[in-house]
Amino acid sequence: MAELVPLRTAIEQLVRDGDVVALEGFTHLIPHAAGHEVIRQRRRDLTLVRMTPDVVYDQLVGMGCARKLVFSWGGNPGVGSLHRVRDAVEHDWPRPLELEEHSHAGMAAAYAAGAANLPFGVVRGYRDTDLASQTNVERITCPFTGEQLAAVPAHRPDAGIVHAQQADRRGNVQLWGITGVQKEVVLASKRSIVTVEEVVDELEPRPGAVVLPHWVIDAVSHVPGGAHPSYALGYYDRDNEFYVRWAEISRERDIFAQWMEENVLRESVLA
Amino acid sequence: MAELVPLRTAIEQLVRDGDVVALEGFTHLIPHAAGHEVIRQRRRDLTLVRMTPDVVYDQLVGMGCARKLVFSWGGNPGVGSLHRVRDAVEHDWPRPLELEEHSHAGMAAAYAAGAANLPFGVVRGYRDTDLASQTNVERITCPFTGEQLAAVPAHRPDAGIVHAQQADRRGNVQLWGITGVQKEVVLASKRSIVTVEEVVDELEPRPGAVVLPHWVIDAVSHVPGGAHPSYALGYYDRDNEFYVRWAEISRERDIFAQWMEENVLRESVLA
Amino acid sequence: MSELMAVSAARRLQDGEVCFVGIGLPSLAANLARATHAPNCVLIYESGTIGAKPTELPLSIGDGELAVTADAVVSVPEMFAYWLQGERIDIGFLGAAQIDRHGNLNSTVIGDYDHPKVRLPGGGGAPEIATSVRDVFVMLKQSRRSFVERLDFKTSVGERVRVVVTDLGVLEPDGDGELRLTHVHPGVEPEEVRAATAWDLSIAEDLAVTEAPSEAELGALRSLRTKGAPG
Amino acid sequence: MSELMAVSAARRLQDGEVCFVGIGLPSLAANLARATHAPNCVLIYESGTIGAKPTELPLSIGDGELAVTADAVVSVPEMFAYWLQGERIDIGFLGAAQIDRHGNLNSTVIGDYDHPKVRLPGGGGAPEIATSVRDVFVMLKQSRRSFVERLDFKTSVGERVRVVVTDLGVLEPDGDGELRLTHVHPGVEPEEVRAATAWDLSIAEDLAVTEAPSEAELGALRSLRTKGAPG
Repeated sequence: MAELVPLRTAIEQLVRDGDVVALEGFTHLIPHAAGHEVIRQRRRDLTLVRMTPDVVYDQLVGMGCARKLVFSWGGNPGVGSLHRVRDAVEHDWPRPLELEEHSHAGMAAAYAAGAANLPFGVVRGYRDTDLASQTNVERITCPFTGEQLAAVPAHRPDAGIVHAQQADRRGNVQLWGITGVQKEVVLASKRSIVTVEEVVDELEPRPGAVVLPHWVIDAVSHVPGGAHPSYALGYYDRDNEFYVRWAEISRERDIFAQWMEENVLRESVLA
Repeated sequence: MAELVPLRTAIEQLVRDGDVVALEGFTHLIPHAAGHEVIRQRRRDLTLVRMTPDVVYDQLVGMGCARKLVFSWGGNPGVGSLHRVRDAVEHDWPRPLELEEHSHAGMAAAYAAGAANLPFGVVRGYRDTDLASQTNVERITCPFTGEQLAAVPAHRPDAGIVHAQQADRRGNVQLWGITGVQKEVVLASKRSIVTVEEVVDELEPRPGAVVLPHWVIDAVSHVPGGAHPSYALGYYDRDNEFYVRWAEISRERDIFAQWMEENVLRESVLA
Repeated sequence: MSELMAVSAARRLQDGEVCFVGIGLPSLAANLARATHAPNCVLIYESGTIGAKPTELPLSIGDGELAVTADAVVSVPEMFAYWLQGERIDIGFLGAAQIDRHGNLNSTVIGDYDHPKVRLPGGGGAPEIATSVRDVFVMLKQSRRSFVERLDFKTSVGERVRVVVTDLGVLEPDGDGELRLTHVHPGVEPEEVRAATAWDLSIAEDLAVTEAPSEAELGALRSLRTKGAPG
Repeated sequence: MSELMAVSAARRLQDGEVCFVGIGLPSLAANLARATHAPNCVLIYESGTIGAKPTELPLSIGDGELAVTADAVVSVPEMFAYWLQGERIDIGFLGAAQIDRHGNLNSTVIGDYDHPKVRLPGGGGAPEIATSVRDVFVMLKQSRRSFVERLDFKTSVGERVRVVVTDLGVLEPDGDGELRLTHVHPGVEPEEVRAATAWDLSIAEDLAVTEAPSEAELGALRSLRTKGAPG
């Protein structure tokens, strides 16, 4: 049953040290503000799950929140590498980062299986690649045709966090544009948080929108700008400059640490 | 690549004797007119697939078009039995009808698997019931947890037929209201036909709508009223009177045959 | 008597519960609860409508009004995978042609499966509703033909059946999961209910009499029914 | 040279083909085709947009304009299950850090997987694009570091690779599935291409020279690029 609570409260109550946490957003509506709150609350030993980890995951990893990353494509979209993730993988700084790497198809099927309360998803994939031997998949045989397929274990995060455009006062949520895997993440997770641009009296149905009823969400937090610097269709465009700048900020450990101190750790919680 | 063709042409070219055919519509937007055209063209030995076979399947079975029915709930919704289906099952009239019976969950998973080009779908179902031993499912073991689940073979109909509200002139289709399994049927089928209420210049995006691009459809036919007596949201409501009357029409073989002669076989093809 | 069945079932719904409803009595009961003590009950119809708020009782789960008034409409595969199998539903309503003492149900055939005396509509959503919702409510009229010693076919299992509302009274499982009579409707004798049951029906020590419908319930029921509800 | 790469790839798209495109060169090539000889090409971005018609080249597949101009937007699980795995896509574009003579690609690591010299972004959609689309188009710059004898990691298989467009020329598989040089770009010598390839590159007997971009292509390219395209 969704309660409208400040973001600080939502993260305090629903994200715990050692949790498996998915902050999702397929290159759109990325819950940056929620990630920053996780950093401010100094969560540790998280297993971070995401199809497309980008800047906010680079920040979480660089600040030492994570012990493991489960993903399918990690980069700064249109710019290049995630320097903090690379530093963790290549040089164990600030701590070693274990990787569990999938294809997009495998990650998507794992979320869908989690949402459907199944222990695994099935894809015709991972075939003849080196990925199969490095990751957590198993062969499964079709009992009707004998075909060999890949089974991926379902994602069932302890906490799932997404950003949406709107909630109503009861906590029903609507998001639109590129809706990615957000429905699946909320339904697959044991606990869920949605940050929203706006709280409205009534959700007006929109083409292509995903509506999540309040009774499948644990907390809704009103955080205008909560996806910045990523997109929130209808509210703001991507801050492309920032993505380019991030390459410079994140390259050196000192500059990164100072930037985080000034821009994330000291930031007052507005919502 | 969808072509806009008369319904007669679409059925002539795309539905063949012996085919596995799904005319779907989950109690809404049921493609009655297309079913009547199949009857007029005297197709034989069809395997008919549908979650909720109702009046139009009663007609197809009673006219001897089908040798097998794959389904999960067969009845006249809100009224009672399908007398023609019962006569075929209980007394082999006009010919024996083989049944392959599933649960709704199994049928839905089978269509989704077909759309996803997988040979089977997985459900936590059919457990401890007598259905499991009568139908076509197999146990499958989760390679991660050891849990036993049910595998259902994918539906891959030879022909899938649905009704929608609108198409544009290129054959892109939009349907809304209760959209059921229609997307899955079109994507799972080798050949597909969509009948539509209206052909418009431009599809206007609508909340909750399903859009099927023209390049996944083989034929679009303009058949106003093509779902009558079922619902077509935005165009007409269900003809409840007819559903009640059908119980009377269908109870006796003679009355049924006469009604079909007068109302279906002699009907000129308008579209 | 179907009025009293609807009232008895409706009273057992808590406000805010998420209910998977079919057409007929379950839809009547759930909408009655919404119109009286449980305005925040969430109605889900298996056709894909989540949070439907019909002003008239639908004759079919395909009624467009269910979609138009819903909080969200999802595809049928999603409904069964994410919402039902996902165990997000509190209450599921089932009917049947036969029930046994453990709440197992038959809605498939009377007689032998391959050569049935009566071919019934089949399970539909019932097999998975019975194992995926928190509590199953069963509603059916009571007779020796329907309350049987042995089912002709087991369509769904009874392990989550919490209450069986009939035209004579209410049955609930005891500690061993065997249904026993816990309420009789006004004017019904326990022996009458036993006579309408093919197994040796136990009667609860604290057997109660169903409270007659209140003015509010009757008023709500009437306004729901006059809009074209079946049976 | 990336202009010529985009032009070479765009020319190989037939009107009406359904293309799975990523950001950067593939998006440039597919939109160039749409703007010139193949106006009915269908652009699908893996973020879920089907039939996107961007007026400006997006910097990210998350760009809202892709959703706003699309014929349909679907969820990411549906995109990968029904549309990609469903084998509805004609052409898929891939890039990589390394390619071998059979068109197998590496976009995962340079060096050992557990102790990599360079940790690359990873496969993303590539492993299944490579086995689900009809024809794979690869676009990458050619050097001995990228055109290798042996991949450090096999991210995707080459069996459906039909063409590799580089900054020096075009490679296509011969009858045995080994890539050979079929085109050089204007001013490029075959030996230059061989020198930029770590394996012993075969050269087609009918080696051709890429036709220089036409006025129409250059115009379309410029109008696409001036709107903010990368690289």
